Amino acid sequence: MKLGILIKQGPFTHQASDTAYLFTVAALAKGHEIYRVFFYNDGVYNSNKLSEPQTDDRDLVSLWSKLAADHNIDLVVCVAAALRRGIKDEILAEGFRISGLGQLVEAGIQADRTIVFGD
Amino acid sequence: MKLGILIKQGPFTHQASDTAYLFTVAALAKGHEIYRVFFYNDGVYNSNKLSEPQTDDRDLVSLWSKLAADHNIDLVVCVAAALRRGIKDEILAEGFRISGLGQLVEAGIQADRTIVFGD
Amino acid sequence: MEEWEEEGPEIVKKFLYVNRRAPYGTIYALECLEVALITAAFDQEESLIFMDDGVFQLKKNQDSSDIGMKNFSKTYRALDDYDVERIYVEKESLEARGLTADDLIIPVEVLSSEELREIIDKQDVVISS
Amino acid sequence: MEEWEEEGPEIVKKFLYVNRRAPYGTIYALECLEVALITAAFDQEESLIFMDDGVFQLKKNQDSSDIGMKNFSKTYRALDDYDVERIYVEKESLEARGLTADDLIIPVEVLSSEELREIIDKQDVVISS
Amino acid sequence: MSHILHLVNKSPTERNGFDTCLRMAKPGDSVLMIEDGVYAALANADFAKTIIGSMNDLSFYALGPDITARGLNDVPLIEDVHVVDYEGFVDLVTETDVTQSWL
Amino acid sequence: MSHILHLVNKSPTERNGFDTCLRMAKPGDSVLMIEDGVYAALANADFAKTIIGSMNDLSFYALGPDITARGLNDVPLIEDVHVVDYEGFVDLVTETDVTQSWL
Repeated sequence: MKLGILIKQGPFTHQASDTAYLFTVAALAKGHEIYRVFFYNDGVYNSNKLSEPQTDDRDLVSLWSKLAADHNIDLVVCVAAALRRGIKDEILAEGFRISGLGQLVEAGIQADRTIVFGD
Repeated sequence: MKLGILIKQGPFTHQASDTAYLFTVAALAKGHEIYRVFFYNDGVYNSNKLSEPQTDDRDLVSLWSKLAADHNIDLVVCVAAALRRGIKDEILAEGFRISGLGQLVEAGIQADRTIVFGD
Repeated sequence: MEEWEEEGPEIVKKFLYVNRRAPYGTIYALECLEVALITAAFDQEESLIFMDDGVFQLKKNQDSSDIGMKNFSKTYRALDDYDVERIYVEKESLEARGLTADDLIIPVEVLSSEELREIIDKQDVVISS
Repeated sequence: MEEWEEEGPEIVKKFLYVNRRAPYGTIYALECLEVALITAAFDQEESLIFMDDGVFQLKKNQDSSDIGMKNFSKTYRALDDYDVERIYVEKESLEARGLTADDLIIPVEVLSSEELREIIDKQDVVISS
Repeated sequence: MSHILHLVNKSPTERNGFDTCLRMAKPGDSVLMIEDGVYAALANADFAKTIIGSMNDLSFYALGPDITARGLNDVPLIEDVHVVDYEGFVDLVTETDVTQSWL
Repeated sequence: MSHILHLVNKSPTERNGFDTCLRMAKPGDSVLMIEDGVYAALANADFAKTIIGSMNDLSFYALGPDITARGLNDVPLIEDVHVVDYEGFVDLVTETDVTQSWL
């Protein structure tokens, strides 16, 4: 099945991105396709490559980047939400791209299920 | 009176930083001293100079920078909270400095009142 | 406004945006409205629900000049220009807050929880703000 | 650990940290514990209150390995090493959640709302997590 | 005994902060509603009876700019909830002994 | 009629999401507790009666890794709340028609 994922919170402060990540990994393991992961609201902070967690903590930015590389997943950061929060190409981690909100709607249209993770 | 301010949320997503800013302006207008504004949790995002709000919206990062310059206010961003969230010197706005959590405790000791703004 | 795929697909789905949060205290109301407006360009069957504190988003006479934030409440009127006409407000939520439809900035359909449940039951994509 | 002012002032204030949030769902529990530990280095009179969902922070037997997050619950034990001994849990909050002091990872003083109110009344600086 | 200023910034119908604040505040304390906390001042809302029930023990204030932003100027607010501006907020902080935010 | 999977990620004692979910879910729907939502599965908590009262109409699930993380394995959970792992979460999403998050 084709799944679309919406992430509305950044890493660390809320569990949303953690849960979405583990859900995505499990969906891939079960043979589903991830049509797109869309980062909105504070979710755009997941793409900040300057993020440097403590060594004994998970590194969600890198985990998303690696998952995108390994499984060719489309990670889209909303441009409007990103601009106001200061997420720009110069600090964008590998595997993420910045694009419009229409990409979220299009994912809703194309995916068989849309799952929302937030606060 | 000497006031210490703690801000626990970033700009835009929660009103905390807006309220803290207007409170600080009012306190200064009444002749009080702002001992320090400490940015913790997602509050560290207030110091991201890449933030670019829509032209008809307020620009909290710049507002804090300007307030600091005009009134010589100490804006301290917690290093631990900032590191994991990817706030580093290279994207730090004018007037902010990154330092340890002890600066929050010290503000609590030195200020006559500590006021917390968050979610 | 953002860019979007010009060559929209033929599929028409039922999109529902669920608004349960008050405006200004958090940005969710504003950013959800932005998605709702973009969605209108995709020729999908779009609905909005306002329930719990979400009904406060539509309160008329908002004036945010003294809190320095953008007043986006008039933008709800643009939904009509974009032919987004399925706008539902939960009766129980309004009543618990002492409000009526007359207090709202746009015309809406006020439905009971029971009726809203049937609206929710018809959707393909449900996005919470 | 962070750096802090070595030359601490002579003032001794009563610092209270109020924890009302569950762990893991949000980072507030963890980041508040970090402040509480730093505060211990300043020779202030420090207290911690756990109430509402904050009592869940102290639930023993936490094991976060399957959610990928850091298990910081054992760090509460460090409070004792730093001589932070005023740790209060609201009785009503525990009871409403079906828990008792035996379910908690560290020894605490369980107080009624009424008694907690008196603790709150004595503070100089109150920081909510 | 210290005079505490309790800050509540969340709507009483979304979160439990207001209820906990009222449980923990002691007679003589003050409560200032800010941000979404000002919805607790609506006279015709169900929650009003809870505020009114605490009126003998506590003094209630609400931040005017937050009321106006949310369009609550044309609906009845609870009598004896004193509306203050940001300067009034500062005065409440300095005239009480401690400020506690119910986040 | 579609089979909806309701996701609740907040504790029922902090926010109103759980109550609203139960008000809006229709008989036959499923509810999955994730993140802080799993606290609603505590058998000895006051909120348990609300869940148990909805058991005839709704199927309840809870995410095991979130239960274990929070140390809830050594306290009684409500019977008939089915514990699933992330793969079970995925199955619930694909086996129902629509997923709705009560944020």
